[in-house]
Amino acid sequence: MFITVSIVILVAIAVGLVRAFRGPTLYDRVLAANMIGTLTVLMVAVLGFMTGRPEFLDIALVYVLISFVSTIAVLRVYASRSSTPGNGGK
Amino acid sequence: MELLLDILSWACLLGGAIFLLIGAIGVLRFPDFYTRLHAVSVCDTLGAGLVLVGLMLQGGLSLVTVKLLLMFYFLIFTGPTAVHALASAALQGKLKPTLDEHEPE
Amino acid sequence: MTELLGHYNYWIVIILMMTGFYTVIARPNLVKKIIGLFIFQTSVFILFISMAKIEGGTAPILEEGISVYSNPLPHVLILTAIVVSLATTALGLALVVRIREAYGTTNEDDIHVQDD
Amino acid sequence: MEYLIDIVLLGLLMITGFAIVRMRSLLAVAMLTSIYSLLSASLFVVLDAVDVALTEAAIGAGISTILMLATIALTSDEEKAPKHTPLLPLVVVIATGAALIYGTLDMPHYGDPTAPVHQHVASTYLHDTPGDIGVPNVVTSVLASYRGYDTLGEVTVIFTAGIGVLALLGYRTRRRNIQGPGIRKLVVLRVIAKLFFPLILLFALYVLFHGDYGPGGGFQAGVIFATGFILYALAFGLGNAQRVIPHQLLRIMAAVGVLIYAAVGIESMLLGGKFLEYRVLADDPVTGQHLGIMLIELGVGITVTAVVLIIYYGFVSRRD
Repeated sequence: MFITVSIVILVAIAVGLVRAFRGPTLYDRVLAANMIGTLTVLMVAVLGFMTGRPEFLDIALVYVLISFVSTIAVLRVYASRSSTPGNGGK
Repeated sequence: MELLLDILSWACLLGGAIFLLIGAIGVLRFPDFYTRLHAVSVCDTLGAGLVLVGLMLQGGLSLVTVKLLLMFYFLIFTGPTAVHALASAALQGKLKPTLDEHEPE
Repeated sequence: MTELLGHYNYWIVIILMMTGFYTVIARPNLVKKIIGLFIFQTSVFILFISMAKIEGGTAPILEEGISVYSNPLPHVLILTAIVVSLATTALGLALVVRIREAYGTTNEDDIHVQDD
Repeated sequence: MEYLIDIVLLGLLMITGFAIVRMRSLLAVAMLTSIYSLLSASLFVVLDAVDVALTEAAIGAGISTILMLATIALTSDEEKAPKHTPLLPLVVVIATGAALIYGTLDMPHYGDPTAPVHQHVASTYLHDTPGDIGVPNVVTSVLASYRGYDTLGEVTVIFTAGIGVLALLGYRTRRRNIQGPGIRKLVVLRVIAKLFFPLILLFALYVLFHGDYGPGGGFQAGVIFATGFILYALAFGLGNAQRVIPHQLLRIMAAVGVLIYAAVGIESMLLGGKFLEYRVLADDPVTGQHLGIMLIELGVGITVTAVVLIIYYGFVSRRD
């Protein structure tokens, strides 16, 4: 059962990667990265149960925080770039 | 009782997996960024939530379940916040049409 | 088949390593070079951790009733290597920022033109 | 079953690597690097390296990506096409790769328990840790106790990197806050950041002091701590973050952490042991080991937090 769930998660990650490669805007890529972050969290949690050692959920918790902070960081950078004239987007 | 819990947890896990898949397909197939946001929200809340509830039922009353609850709490706040920040940043970006057609390739 | 699977990890690691190597030597953009270095470093981490894995083993955190653990020593080495990779990446990026301020570009070709 | 996940994850990593090389927009590349790092971190979980996975996620996907983004903000997003045809590099790369793949053919199979790597010290560490040190996490016991010298060197490297970035980028205190237009109206983000900031710090403390029993330790905790402050700086601006944790304090903290580590070593010498021989620190050897590991993890955590924040402040305060 855990196997089915983890295969589904892997498929979803692959689909998210396709979106991250295709874009077309940067926002799409950030969105895909955010989704992959969530999926990785779930996969780590499921993996813990699958290998019979679910006490390693700390890793998944760190992933949640990190993917959140890096999403915010990229938006912050992008916003400040596009506001400075001559330096921002094309 | 044991069996009931197992069945419940499998149902939750399976439901969560289906929602994750639906969300992923949506991210791939939807035509533009704002519609894709909806698909990701399905993943972030319903899919992740159901999977975590399924795991909690497996974990029983232990530290594992507390950590899963904490994860649930984090995800339920960070997911929508990130998507909201993304949507709002994109909206402000769209005011400049050049950003809209930003083709990184 | 086992021959194929037995070295699969190492081969992918080498492909990743070469991807990073190619980025470092063929791309003129300095930030891209650092990212190439990052890919290279990560592939080395995966190589070490793949070697540490023992079939049927589990994470090296001792617990009653488990007898086979994966090798903890490469984990320790790589843990510290990741921290060092942060140090090198940060220093490299700081240098890139200074180069950009001095030359107005992060493109290696343009820097060479200005130097000549 | 784990094989399948391993194979799929490595395949995804490879595709991501190729995409990183091919893409020209550096912001997109930075996003992909973050994904790449997350994927490799989950691969580490599959390969049983839980401590490494924690570190890679916090450092690779978190801090490194944030630093790359900060650099791209200071430089430019466009990557120009190379002037030369990449034929020579391609030949070099393919030749090196072929040689390396030829080399792997002699390597023991993946997962082989009789491989030479597993024959020497590793089994000793696994066998002796419960009696000598008494912590369940063997990675922590090797890192902090058996190979304590190495880790002292590691912390010094981090400290040096902090000094290096400080020397290269300098530092400017910022009185007023400059708000990007994308964030100014984001009340939601500020509320959430306020809600999460204490939780992240609490969780970092948990990772720091739970490192003996589960995945975690000083390096990871330090990075998570710093991530909390970075989230604060992202939501409320650098000026406000500097009011919370000023730069002078960080410079002191960076040095204090290394000093705590070295002081534990000297203390154990004064008590009649060797440098970093923790068992003399208390009456009972195992208690001494616990005390020593806890103290040096604390030192590592303090230094890593301070240095990561010094680096982050350096990059961000460079703008304008």
